[in-house]
Amino acid sequence: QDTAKKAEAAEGPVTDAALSTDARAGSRLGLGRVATPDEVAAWDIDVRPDGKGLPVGKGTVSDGETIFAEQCASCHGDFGEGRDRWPQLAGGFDTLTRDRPVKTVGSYWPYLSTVYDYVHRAMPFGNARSLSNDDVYALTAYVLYLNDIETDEDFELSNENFTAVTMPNAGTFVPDDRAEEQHYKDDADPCMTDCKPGPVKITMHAQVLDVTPEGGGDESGPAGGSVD
Amino acid sequence: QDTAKKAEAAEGPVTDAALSTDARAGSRLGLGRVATPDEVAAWDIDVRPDGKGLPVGKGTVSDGETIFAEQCASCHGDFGEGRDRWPQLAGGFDTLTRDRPVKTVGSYWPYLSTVYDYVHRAMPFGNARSLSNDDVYALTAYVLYLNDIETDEDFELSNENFTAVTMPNAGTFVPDDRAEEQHYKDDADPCMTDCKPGPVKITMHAQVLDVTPEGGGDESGPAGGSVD
Amino acid sequence: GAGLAVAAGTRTAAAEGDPKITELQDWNRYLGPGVDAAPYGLPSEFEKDVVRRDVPWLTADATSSVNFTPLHALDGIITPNGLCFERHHGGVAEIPPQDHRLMINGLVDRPMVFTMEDLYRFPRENRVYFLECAANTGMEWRGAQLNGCQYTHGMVHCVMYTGTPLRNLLNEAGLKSSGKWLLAEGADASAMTRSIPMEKALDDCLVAWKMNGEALRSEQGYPVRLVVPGWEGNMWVKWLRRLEVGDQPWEQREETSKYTDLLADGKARKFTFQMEVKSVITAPSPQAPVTHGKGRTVITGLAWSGNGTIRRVDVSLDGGRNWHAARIDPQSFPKAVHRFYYDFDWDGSELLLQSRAMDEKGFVQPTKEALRKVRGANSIYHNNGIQTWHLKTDGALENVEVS
Amino acid sequence: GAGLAVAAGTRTAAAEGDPKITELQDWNRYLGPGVDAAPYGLPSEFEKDVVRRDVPWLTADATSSVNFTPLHALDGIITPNGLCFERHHGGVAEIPPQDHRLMINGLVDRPMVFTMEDLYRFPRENRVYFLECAANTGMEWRGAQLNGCQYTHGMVHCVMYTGTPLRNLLNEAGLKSSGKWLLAEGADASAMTRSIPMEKALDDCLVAWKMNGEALRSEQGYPVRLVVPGWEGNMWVKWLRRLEVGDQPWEQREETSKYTDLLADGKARKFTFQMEVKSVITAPSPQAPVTHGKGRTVITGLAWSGNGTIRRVDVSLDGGRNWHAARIDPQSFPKAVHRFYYDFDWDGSELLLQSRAMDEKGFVQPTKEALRKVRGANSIYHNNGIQTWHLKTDGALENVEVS
Ligand code: HEC
Ligand code: HEC
Ligand SMILES: [Ca+2]
Ligand SMILES: [Ca+2]
Ligand SMILES: [Ca+2]
Ligand SMILES: [Ca+2]
Ligand SMILES: [Ca+2]
Ligand SMILES: [Ca+2]
Ligand SMILES: [Co+2]
Ligand SMILES: [Co+2]
Repeated sequence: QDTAKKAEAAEGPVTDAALSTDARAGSRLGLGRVATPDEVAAWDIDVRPDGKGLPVGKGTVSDGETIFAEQCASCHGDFGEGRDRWPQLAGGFDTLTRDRPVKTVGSYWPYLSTVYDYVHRAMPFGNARSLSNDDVYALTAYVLYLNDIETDEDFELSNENFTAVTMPNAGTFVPDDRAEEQHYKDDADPCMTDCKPGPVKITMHAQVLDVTPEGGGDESGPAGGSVD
Repeated sequence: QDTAKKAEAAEGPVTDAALSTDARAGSRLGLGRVATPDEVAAWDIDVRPDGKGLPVGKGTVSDGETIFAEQCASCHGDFGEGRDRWPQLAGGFDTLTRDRPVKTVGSYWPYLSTVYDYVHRAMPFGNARSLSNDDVYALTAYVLYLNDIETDEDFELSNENFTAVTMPNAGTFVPDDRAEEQHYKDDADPCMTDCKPGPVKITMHAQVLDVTPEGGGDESGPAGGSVD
Repeated sequence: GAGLAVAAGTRTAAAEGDPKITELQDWNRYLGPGVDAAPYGLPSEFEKDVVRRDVPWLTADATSSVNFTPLHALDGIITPNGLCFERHHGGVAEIPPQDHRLMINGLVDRPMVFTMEDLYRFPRENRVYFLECAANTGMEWRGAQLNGCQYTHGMVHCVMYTGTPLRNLLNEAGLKSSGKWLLAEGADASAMTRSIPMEKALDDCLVAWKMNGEALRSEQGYPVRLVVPGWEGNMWVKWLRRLEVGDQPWEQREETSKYTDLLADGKARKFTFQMEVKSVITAPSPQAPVTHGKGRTVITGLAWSGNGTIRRVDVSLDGGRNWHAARIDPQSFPKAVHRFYYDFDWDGSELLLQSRAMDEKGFVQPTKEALRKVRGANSIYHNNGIQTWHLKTDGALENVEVS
Repeated sequence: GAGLAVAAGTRTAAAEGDPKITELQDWNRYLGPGVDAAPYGLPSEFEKDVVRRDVPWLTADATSSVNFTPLHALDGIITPNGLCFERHHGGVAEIPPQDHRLMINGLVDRPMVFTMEDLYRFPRENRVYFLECAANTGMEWRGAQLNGCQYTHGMVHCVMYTGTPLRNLLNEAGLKSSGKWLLAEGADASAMTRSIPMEKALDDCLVAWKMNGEALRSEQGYPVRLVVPGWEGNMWVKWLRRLEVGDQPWEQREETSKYTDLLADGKARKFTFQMEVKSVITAPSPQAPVTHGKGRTVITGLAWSGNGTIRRVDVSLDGGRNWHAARIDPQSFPKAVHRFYYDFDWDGSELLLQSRAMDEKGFVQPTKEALRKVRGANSIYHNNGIQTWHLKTDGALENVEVS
């Protein structure tokens, strides 16, 4: 059998031709269709910190209080304190450096636009997109009020004055510099032998044993932590 | 960030160490345990053409006829002709070069040992390993009789005379020489352009259309072919 | 084939827009099932047609039969475990792993017995391999028969196996130098057996207990099967319970009555272990018609060879007169399927689609005519001929043979 | 942990032998189910414990929660689709593919709408990638918490995706040069959104509609999701319905309230997209005790990095005092998980098992202490610290922290 010879005679491998195109200058494939203005309007609901995306509308703190009591308080509590494990929306100031930080709209969120955007797209949980623009302005105003960022019940939030609101924790977010952490810089050639002075000791055991439901262990909750 | 430098400093890739051992000379890992003679005897049921593996035993054609009628004929037919699509065990002589070859123990099988081995390990279908050694000798003798290889109803097959039987189609099996086929030798640099003289014509359409059960097509059976 | 000709890229929506966009959809408003709903997940209900299918009239009974992988609906190179075709000769054995044993006997220093727990202690490898039944495409020897890629080519699948090299087990028993062949035996109701040359057994065979990360499926031999890379699927003995070392082959039923390839002159090839270079266009194909009309069209398919990797796949639109190099997706492995693509603009005319693979050793997939010329039409096994799909103007496709 | 000390290789059976061998078993005698029994196959009933599991008290409701992949029971690098962990914020959206649309708007020459049929006509790629939730191992920042690898590390999976490069879609709309960021939005009840730098979008992101060969599972975004290789799972927007091009990030809820990493001084890192080098021993581990007693033991685990491939994994048996190079299984890919093994003879004494990965850029997995030193214990996200399992003399294991 002349396999070797044949292999030689045959052409080289066909490389994975770069079929995909340069998105900034490529020629189009002619797939899909142009979206209509109504379609874009229906889905383009995002709101940015600079106010881009805010619809025309307005609502007061007291309007918001009414809606919140009806549609939000069952989960988030009358004062945004959070029932059971549903999210807490207010308070937690000065807890960010503590052992159990309480991250709320007031204590943590850097931008008000995120409140408008998120409540409008995802709340009330289980009946998303059911609120009018004015409802969302009112609820956003009320969440500011719950967090003492606005203290006047008659305060009216609108697309006009929206970007004038500054959030307490704005400006404390820093860029990703994990790659500069010292342990990464140190570890290019990690230790292999006798890396610790003496025998290693156990300093802590798992807090939640037998986490599997059928394990029959402690399922009441952990000492701390959260998945998000 | 000094990523490049670090990459340089780091050790090269750890190769996939050949952890597996040389089966002819390797050192043992010490796993598993030695099998007992009873265990080997219980499972070592295979029979080879040279008679290796045949147990002591015997059975006549007429013994076999009785068992076959009771335990085999419902599928394979009284004369090994095969009912419905169950396998045919006898006949088909001189069909191997025809359009629809009928491959049976008589027309095709090169070794009698395969009959003993297979019937013993797998038949009757649905109640395997229920036959005694003598039953299997008798059934094997009967299958020879159905194929006119033995013509005497009193013929007794046993471990003594087993290897003396020669099968009609013995010696027609040849080694695998597919790699030597001319089309493989020709095709080291296959044609890319104008490989056929004129426009290509359809010479045959699928015989069985809409084969999917819900297709509503012809499900009664194909023009030919088999999955094994 | 409900082909609908729409000029690509020029479609416009009514001015007010598509209601699927302008109207709020339920899934955008109401909550779906939670994370406790599906401990072991299943495909979407909208994919319920993507299943293994059998052809009842092919065999006397479903317990010794075959079903087929829906190749026309799949992509990439990994076959999901639930869609790996099944072939068994006594139904699916359902074996409690704690009751399973693997014995090695014959020409060894000491016969051995292993439990599954023992096997898990051997060094492991993970390897992606195709498994093709030697009878795949076997119905097509006499000409176009079954109208669907699932049926013509669906006895191939490709998964990642976890196991230990077979040689490691043989080493525990201590191979005698007279050992030239290995008999592998299953624990199912057919007690499936095949003879394997020792050279292959010591080369790249695995004794495997996982596929695609999880335990083998029962249909594929749970708790443990043999993996015989590049060789015909029947040898990959499932529910593996015994390995006997011998000095000659056993000439078992599956290597004499079956899995021998009858030639036109009445002779039959035996021990045709290796799977040859092969490819097929999986879509478009009879079960996957072109529904978008003319314009940009993706042809995709699979290519594989028991010799190792696929070096090249060509695609023809005109029944093999002219060929175009297809793009082979780079993430594949030796003796695994390779995914290929050929993107082109369909002008809406009738086409005869073919693919032709070449492997790393230079073997080129033959035409069916070339195969029949040397092998006749009675081989049943090892039909690796070039497949033709007839694409019609309405987008429907049919399995055909061509001049 | 029912560890049973049995001297390896010296076990003998009673003279008459093991009844599992000497007595005929039902599966060796009676037929099992046929090929029509399971059109879409499922794992053996003996594997019923290998499932995704959730921890009800972690969240208020199962519709905005997480379940975990049973890493301790898997091997190789492919996660079966049915076991890929789930994380969603409004339950699983169940969307008929014919009703799904993908829009591109913002800083493009023309806003576009694509149906699924349109997407299937783009050139395709198949790529194996890990997807890790940024909150994987997040419970462990304050010390050992959950007693099982499934819970501490089970928010990672690895499958082969089929889709088209995101840049191909953007090209159809025509990217304006002012476009620096991309907003990806889902069609589910949370209308999930994330901002993605354009450089990444044009690099290796895919718009994918298949996983492991078959359609995406609903839990993973059927009919179409974003694939953002090496970056945190939350960005891989599921049920993808819209891509907006902009000149700055959107500061959405999932990139401000969530997925920002609070440091000890009250500052928080934002846009921490990349997943760092990480590894974990998946077995033995608390849910996968050593049941065979002393002797030959297989340690196995996974390693991965958003930087690309894993160059090296070390294993320690003594809590990080001494390290041994593990064997990395060769069949893997950049930004996919890598499978490693370390085979050794266990003397039956207590051990502290650890693994430490190094990626192709030379980044080495840090200790938890090193991480806490710079990040504090409130980060929630991006805990890639070295995990310790305490192996006890009876073969049971526990999640511990060490000096
Ligand atoms: C049925 C329970 C429920 C109701 C009613 C509800 N929410 Fe929520 N809310 C949630 C849950 C659950 C989340 C977290 C969702 C997630 O991340 O998956 C949430 C999140 C939020 C957040 C973000 C919290 C954070 O820290 O990121 C805000 C703001 C919010 N809700 C406001 C509202 C408002 C305003 C309403 C009423 C219009 C409302 N919610 C009604 C359950 C509820
Ligand atoms: C219920 C149906 C049935 C019964 C009863 C049955 N068989 Fe079979 N037999 C089969 C089937 C089905 C096969 C093919 C099995 C396969 O390949 O999966 C077969 C195969 C065979 C073969 C091999 C045929 C070939 O061409 O390879 C022989 C020989 C055979 N049977 C002998 C017997 C004998 C002897 C008995 C009685 C002791 C018996 N059978 C009882 C169904 C049956
Ligand atoms: Ca916008
Ligand atoms: Ca034997
Ligand atoms: Ca649950
Ligand atoms: Ca050829
Ligand atoms: Ca059926
Ligand atoms: Ca480090
Ligand atoms: Co063969
Ligand atoms: Co992050």
